[in-house]
Amino acid sequence: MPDYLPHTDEDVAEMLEFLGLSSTAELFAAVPSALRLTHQLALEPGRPEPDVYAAARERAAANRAAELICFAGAGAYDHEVPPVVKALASRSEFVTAYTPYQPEVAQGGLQAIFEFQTMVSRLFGLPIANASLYDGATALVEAANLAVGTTGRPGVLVSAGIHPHWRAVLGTFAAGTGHQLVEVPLRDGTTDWGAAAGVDEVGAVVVAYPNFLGCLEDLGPARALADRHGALMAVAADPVAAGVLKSPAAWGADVAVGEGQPFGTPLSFGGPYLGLFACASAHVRRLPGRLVGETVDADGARAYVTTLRTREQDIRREKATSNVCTNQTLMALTCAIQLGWLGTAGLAQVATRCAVGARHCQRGLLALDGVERLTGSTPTLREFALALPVPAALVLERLAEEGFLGGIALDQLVGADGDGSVPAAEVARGLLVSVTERRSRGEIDRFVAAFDKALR
Amino acid sequence: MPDYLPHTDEDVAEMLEFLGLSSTAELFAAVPSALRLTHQLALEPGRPEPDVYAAARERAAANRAAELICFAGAGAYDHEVPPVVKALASRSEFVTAYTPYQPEVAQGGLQAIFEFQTMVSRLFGLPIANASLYDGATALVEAANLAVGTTGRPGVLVSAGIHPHWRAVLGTFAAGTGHQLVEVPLRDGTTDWGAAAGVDEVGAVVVAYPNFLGCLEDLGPARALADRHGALMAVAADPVAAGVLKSPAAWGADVAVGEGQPFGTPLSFGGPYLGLFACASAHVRRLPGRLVGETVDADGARAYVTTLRTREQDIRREKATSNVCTNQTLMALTCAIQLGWLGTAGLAQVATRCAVGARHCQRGLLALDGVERLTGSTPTLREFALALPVPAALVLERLAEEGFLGGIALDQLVGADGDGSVPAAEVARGLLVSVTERRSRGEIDRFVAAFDKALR
Amino acid sequence: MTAAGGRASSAPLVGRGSEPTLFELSRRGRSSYQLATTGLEEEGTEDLIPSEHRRAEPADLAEVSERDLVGHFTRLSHRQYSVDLGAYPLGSCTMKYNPKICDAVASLPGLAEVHPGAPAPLVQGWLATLVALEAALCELSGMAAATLQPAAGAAGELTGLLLMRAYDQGRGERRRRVIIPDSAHGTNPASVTLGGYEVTTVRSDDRGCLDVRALRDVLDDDVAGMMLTNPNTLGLFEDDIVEIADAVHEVGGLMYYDGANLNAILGVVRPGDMGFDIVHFNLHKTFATPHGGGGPGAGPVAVAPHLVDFLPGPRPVVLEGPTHPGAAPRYGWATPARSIGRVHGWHGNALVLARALAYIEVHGRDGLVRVAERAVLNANWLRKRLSGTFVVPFDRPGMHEVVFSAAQLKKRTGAGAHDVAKGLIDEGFHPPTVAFPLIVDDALMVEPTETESLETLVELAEALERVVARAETEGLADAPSTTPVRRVDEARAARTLVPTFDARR
Amino acid sequence: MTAAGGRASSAPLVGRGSEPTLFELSRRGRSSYQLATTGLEEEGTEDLIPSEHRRAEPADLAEVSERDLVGHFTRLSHRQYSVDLGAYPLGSCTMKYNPKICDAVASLPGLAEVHPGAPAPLVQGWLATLVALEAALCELSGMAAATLQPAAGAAGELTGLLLMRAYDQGRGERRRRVIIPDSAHGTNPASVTLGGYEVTTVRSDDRGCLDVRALRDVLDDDVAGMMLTNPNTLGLFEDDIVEIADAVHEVGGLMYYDGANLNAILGVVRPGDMGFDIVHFNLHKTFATPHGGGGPGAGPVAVAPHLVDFLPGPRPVVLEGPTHPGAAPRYGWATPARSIGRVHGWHGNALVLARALAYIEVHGRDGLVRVAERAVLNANWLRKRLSGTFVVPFDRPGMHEVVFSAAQLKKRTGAGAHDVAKGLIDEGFHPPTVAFPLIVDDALMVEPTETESLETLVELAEALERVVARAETEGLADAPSTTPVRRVDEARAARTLVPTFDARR
Ligand SMILES: Cc1ncc(COP(=O)(O)O)c(C=O)c1O
Ligand SMILES: Cc1ncc(COP(=O)(O)O)c(C=O)c1O
Repeated sequence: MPDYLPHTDEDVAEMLEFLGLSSTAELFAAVPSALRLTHQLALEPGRPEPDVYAAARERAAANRAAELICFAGAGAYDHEVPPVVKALASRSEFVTAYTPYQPEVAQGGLQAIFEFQTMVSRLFGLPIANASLYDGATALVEAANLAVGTTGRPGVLVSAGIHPHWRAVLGTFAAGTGHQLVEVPLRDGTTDWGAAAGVDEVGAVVVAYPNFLGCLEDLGPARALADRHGALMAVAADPVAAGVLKSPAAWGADVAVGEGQPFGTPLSFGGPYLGLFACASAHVRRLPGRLVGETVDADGARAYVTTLRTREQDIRREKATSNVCTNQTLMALTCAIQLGWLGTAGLAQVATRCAVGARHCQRGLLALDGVERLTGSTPTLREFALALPVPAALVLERLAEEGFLGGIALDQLVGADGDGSVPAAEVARGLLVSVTERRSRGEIDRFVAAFDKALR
Repeated sequence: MPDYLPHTDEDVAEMLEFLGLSSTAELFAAVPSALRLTHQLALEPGRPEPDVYAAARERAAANRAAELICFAGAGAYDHEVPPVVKALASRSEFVTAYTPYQPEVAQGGLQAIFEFQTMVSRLFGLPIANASLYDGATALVEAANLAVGTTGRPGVLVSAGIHPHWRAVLGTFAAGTGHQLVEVPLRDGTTDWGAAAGVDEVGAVVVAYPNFLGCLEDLGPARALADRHGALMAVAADPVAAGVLKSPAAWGADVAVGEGQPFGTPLSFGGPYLGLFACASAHVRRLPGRLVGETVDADGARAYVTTLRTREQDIRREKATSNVCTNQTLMALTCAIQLGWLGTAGLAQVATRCAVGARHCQRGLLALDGVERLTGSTPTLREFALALPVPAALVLERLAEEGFLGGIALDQLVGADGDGSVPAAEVARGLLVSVTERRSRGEIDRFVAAFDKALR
Repeated sequence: MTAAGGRASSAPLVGRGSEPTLFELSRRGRSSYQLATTGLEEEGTEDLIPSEHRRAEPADLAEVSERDLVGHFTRLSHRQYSVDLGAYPLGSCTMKYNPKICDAVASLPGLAEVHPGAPAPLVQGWLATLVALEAALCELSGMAAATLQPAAGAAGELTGLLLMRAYDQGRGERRRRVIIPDSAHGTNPASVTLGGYEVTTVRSDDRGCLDVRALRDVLDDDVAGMMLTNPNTLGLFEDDIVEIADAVHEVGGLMYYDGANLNAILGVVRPGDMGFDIVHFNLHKTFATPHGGGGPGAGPVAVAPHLVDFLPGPRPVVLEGPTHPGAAPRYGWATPARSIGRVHGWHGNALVLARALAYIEVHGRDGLVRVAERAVLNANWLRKRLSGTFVVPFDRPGMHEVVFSAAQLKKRTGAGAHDVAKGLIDEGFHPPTVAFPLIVDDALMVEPTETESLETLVELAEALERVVARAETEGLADAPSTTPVRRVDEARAARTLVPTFDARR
Repeated sequence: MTAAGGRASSAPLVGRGSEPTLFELSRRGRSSYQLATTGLEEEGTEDLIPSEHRRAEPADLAEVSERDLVGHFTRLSHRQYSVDLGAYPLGSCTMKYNPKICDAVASLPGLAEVHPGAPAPLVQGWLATLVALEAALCELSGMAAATLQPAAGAAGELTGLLLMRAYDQGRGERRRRVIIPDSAHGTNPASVTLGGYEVTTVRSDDRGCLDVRALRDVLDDDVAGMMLTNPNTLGLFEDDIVEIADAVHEVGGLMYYDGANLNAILGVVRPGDMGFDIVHFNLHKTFATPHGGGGPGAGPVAVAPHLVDFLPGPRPVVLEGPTHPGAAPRYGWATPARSIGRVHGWHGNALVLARALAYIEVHGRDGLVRVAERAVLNANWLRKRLSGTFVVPFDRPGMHEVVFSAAQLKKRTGAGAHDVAKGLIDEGFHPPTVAFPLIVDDALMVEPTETESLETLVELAEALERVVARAETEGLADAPSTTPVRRVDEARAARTLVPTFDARR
């Protein structure tokens, strides 16, 4: 009977006797007998670790996607994670610690998060960054909550350039908060803010940079629109692209959020990832989630602690700025280590190599019969959307046979009928392709060749 | 130019200036210019980690043996190494520390080795155990050196049941020490000590338990022979088998050595492994290698330190008991963790399961046409030698096609002409098969079926 | 009594002083990164980014050698307490030992290196994992189906409240209130607000359980439901649970189970059988995912049959059973008819889910029951052992955790729960949870968990006794004194906020 | 000057006191182990072992829960200094930073899970690895071929001496003496004895180099050869090396190169070009295999053409070149005609060899030269920086390490090298090597290695200055005071030997 319980039979007997009980069953005397389970759980009996591991390996082997050369992105990217980052991030002191409620024995984790906050702040150009949220999508929800809470206006203008899943999550939670979401369509990969003319009571203008189709939008109009409404501008930024692109702050963002996965976290079938959240100082008291601050100890030595805790649920309860408690600290730590490994030059290198690879790949694919850009002449960086002569899903199937995860079919992201991001007619033929710094010229050229074959 | 050097160009300039030098080349002024390399090394230019890792993966993929279900043993065994042992043994404090020359900052490693020594001592039943040697073979060399040094007699009677490689290593080093090695043949898997009647000036009697053909020999005759010669008895024991077999001490061994790989160290293509070495108290001042002892610190608190160092090369120099300096500490630590994980019951379980699996496998194979035992009726435990109707090498080739590493061909171990361990005529047909606790009935039965096919 | 496995006696190694930040270790021109050769290095980059989009100057990050990167974070790890170093009796958090096998499973390339957007046929192993976990969670909770998307307990709570809301609207209603007990965890009321409901708090009675009469007073058809954790945050089993559930159901409300304390009742009693309609799990508590210093976790939500249609989507499902014996079924995705929509950017914290399944598979049906038994055994042993040392507000057999009050000690010595916590640090233990639940003054909430041995409990008890003795003699104002930093000035951190290295003046 | 990466400021975490042994944590009936289901569990075991062979009672090992196993060894790790925590300027040991990529390579299942006895066709990848490493080592040393079997430097030395002996006998001679300098490492004379030779020691001259005249005095046709490391253990380059080699060769002796200091000259000058016939490498020094607290290492031995036939076997070889471009050659094993035989049970410390190859491949031909340059740059910077603080016995530009003498300090303050070492521990650094080489009294042998930054060197220098100041004021008798244990009583350990837990009284 495999388990991890230290109790010997003598221990149990001794402890029961100390409690004046004659059986472990009596420990549950407070549970009305009518409620107690009479039958055994309909689960397998316990199995020793090697058996369980073998079963997990079998399931892992059934994930053919793991072996394919990855050209898929759409918010989850196949970046280099070096052994040194894995080695440090997996140190058990970090992995098996709890939330730093006792700062004196948590300086290691606290300082790492302080460094993480500093890096996110510098990346997005905003002075405040929190200790992470669940993922990019939920970080965006918090951004909307902050904006609506600050302005007192329920309207949220959401560019259709925001990742479809993120928009879906926004919608789900708006049911509770009562925000009025208005999606603003794209035209040629750029948000057509004009389409939102009629709307008023706008508290937030939400836009992606680059957007989920990979396009670099001019964020000027969004900022202007926000000013017109006295709303806040929230930018969902790709943190890798931010290494070479104008920072959200430079575009005038009040809040910037992002998905931190590209910095040290493997693809992981979508999680655990981490939500990055940064904002202007004015909003710090509405900041969702944990914040680490520097202070001193009784001897005046430098120390770190979670601070401004009165914002949080355990103290503010129903008036808290957010309900988040457990966040994604370990991923934030990993992100800090990865960014420390990359450094200033490395981050720029990674972003540039993604862009160079994407350009090489896009040129190759556009040279194929019937393959066209889906976003007109709008510039793209690390990711681009194509219209294929045949259904994208079919092409992906064929590419998998050739050893490639060829991208993400648009209809899978936006639904068969589309969502205003691309012309509905194009959805089924739409494919989103992404290239990271890990892809070599050879891989890309073989990919293009396989793609050519797959179109025939 | 990938490297791990922290020096910026400014650092180098600043440091050179401090030294009054104008170029790094001048740092080597003491090297006669006639000797300096004029050409560049005929090595590849440096390559970034991901490229090097990819190349290593390619080589790894070319090792088909890694994917085969393992029935090979012969001194290297495919035992379970649980994730918890890997996690603890790979902690960087242990991995990146040096020899504990400064005990105050090495208590962690020292205590672990103290625990290792205690476990080896209990396993072999002898009061003294050192901090490890290179491997089982070199541990045996040290045992012979100790025996000859103690008795002052150069004769070493070596049972042909000692692993052929170990005997070869004994021979290699005897060229330097001048020991007179006399190999004593086996008959039906048991040492025929009678054949050594004539020899005198014997300082050591060396025997394996079980021997390399898997046989359990009665060690009484070896002990008696040693007594007759006033020699020491050195037993090369399989430490896993020791979990259920009479300990070397119980058989009267003065010295016991073993290969510690089965406890937590992967097969590793033969290294790094670790030599286990234990002996009676009388011989502690001739003990080769490092020894950790308990003591106290300035406050009287319990502490550990390497001790009896006057035996060692750095102090005794040419009169040292051995020349060993760097040993296999990390494997010894791993061994201690693995034995801690197994515990008393677990070790017995492992040994028993090996034996049960081996029995099941041996029965199955002996039921095949023309397959016979090579060692008569001598009992075996975890490993056994068979005579096949066809050359063993050929059978192994076919079994590999079926996904099995079917054992070790005897001729590969003992050479085509044999070595007195089995009748020379049988060598080419001889196969050594081993079964560990990892092998299931299903695997064994499929193995027997494949074996049957391979024989046709 | 032999030495304990429980005390972290990680002692001073060498040196003193604080560890500089990575930014202070940074030196322009140093680097660690090495990227794969692409063969595209020579390609021009001038026109790569339109000038109006180009970043003015590079994002300034630390620049360190790999050697300094390793030194820095290794040293930081030596300034961090963890379960692997010693006992962590932090109430409500279930800081049990996390088997390393789960790490091994979660790092299988076949699981960790899978893109979440890959077509279903290419991720059959992942879908099988999720479907298996959902089934196990439903069996453990007595529910019909579950969503695995919520990333933590609070996310599960909010998901549950949105399910309540959808159910409400489904029957054409618009209820406004959700009831929680005054002993509830802070995430409960916070989630209620975000779910668009108003909180109605019901007090606990003198037995530390929900005051059923008080509950009836506030029940009406404006009540959408009630959130409860059972055992509650005092570690006591709400034995009126059936009556409570009936009462709430009578007015048409739904019962929400906060699963943070599920560890106490695994395989003994199921939320579904108690009358709950919605259940969230904290996989990082009950199913041994390490907490990572504050996350990640996972907060799946299971529901009764009448709520299945509203679950978030897409959900992993079996599209087609095994075509022949021994074959695997075909898995895919499906979104429930009236789904509230996505609550996560992808499929939830997948690797955490894989860990939980491994944990459940190793323990199996009887192992999980033993987990609950031993957790309850340990907590009750400590309660009794320490009942002379601290006041136990509601002193009767409890479940997996016990709440002491240091209020009397404080009156006597001036040292309250907070100080006791700091004192215990000097004894080598991580302190219990303090100041929660709110209904106990100077609460010390202790959850030993099932993975700590009797020896460890004895050490912990003796350590707490020493701390009380210290409070009565020298006092605890100086504690802790054995830590990398002494007592931290939390007030100053809030007063003069320094949230980044750049904010330092 | 910014903060250093070099100081380990790993500080007290929590608790005090020592960590109990695993045996004290043990409790009969507890366990951690879990073995795979075999389906053979029910098989009888009575007659499995003949009674005369059966163990009387089970080997008594510790019995602990996995949780306590983890707690114990994690806490022990917090009582251990390491390169990853901080600088380790331990002379002669080349404690450089070990890139983690090498760990990743060594843990590839395709390398780590290969049985050493598998037929050659099934281990082509391993054979390719070994052949590639041998080629690289030969190029770096200017030799013709190498054996990879020796498990460490000392094993390499003995192998080299046995090669000398075989060569001797090969030419029908029986020489009896091997010459080593008085500055040689202890393994040199110890190996000479085991090689069946007598040691003849030659003193160093006042320049810290071998006294060539003294050498000539002892050279005759009874001399089998000479062992030398260059740069020598004082970190000085033996600039008479050509003359030395010629003199030894004149009398028919062979030159043996102790490769422990090879790091200093990588790609700058090669032992082969200096006239050496036999070279051993310490892969765990020069090629960054972590030392593992004392091992494992690897000590390959490379030789000049006239010794190739004597190398240990079997050796990995190319049996057949690529059959077509791009194809891999066919690898196998071959034993040299007059091989001295095996010096290892299998093929040497294979995983260490794989690490070294990865390290060499990342650095490549120019990276390795930079390694040597920076190692020498760092050592000379420290020599000059500290020449006012300590006496530098042979004060002239050196190579990769520098030896200071604390003799004067000792005369002045009573605190010698040993005390300085303990004092430096309190400053957060691992001390230099003390009491070696023997020819310098109160030697402090410092090898910073190339992976430490200038900031770290400055911190180290300042720390040593503080230690000297402390010696001159309060003294160093109390040092270290910041460690898990205070100064350890080494004499008592030898006096009352307690080598196991059972020996404790
Ligand atoms: C009783 C209770 N409910 C809810 C939560 C919130 O769970 P999470 O932190 O996973 O969001 C917690 C976490 O501490 C808890 O203890
Ligand atoms: C100069 C010198 N020679 C030889 C050796 C012995 O090498 P190993 O410890 O690998 O046996 C050492 C190791 O410290 C050394 O420094």
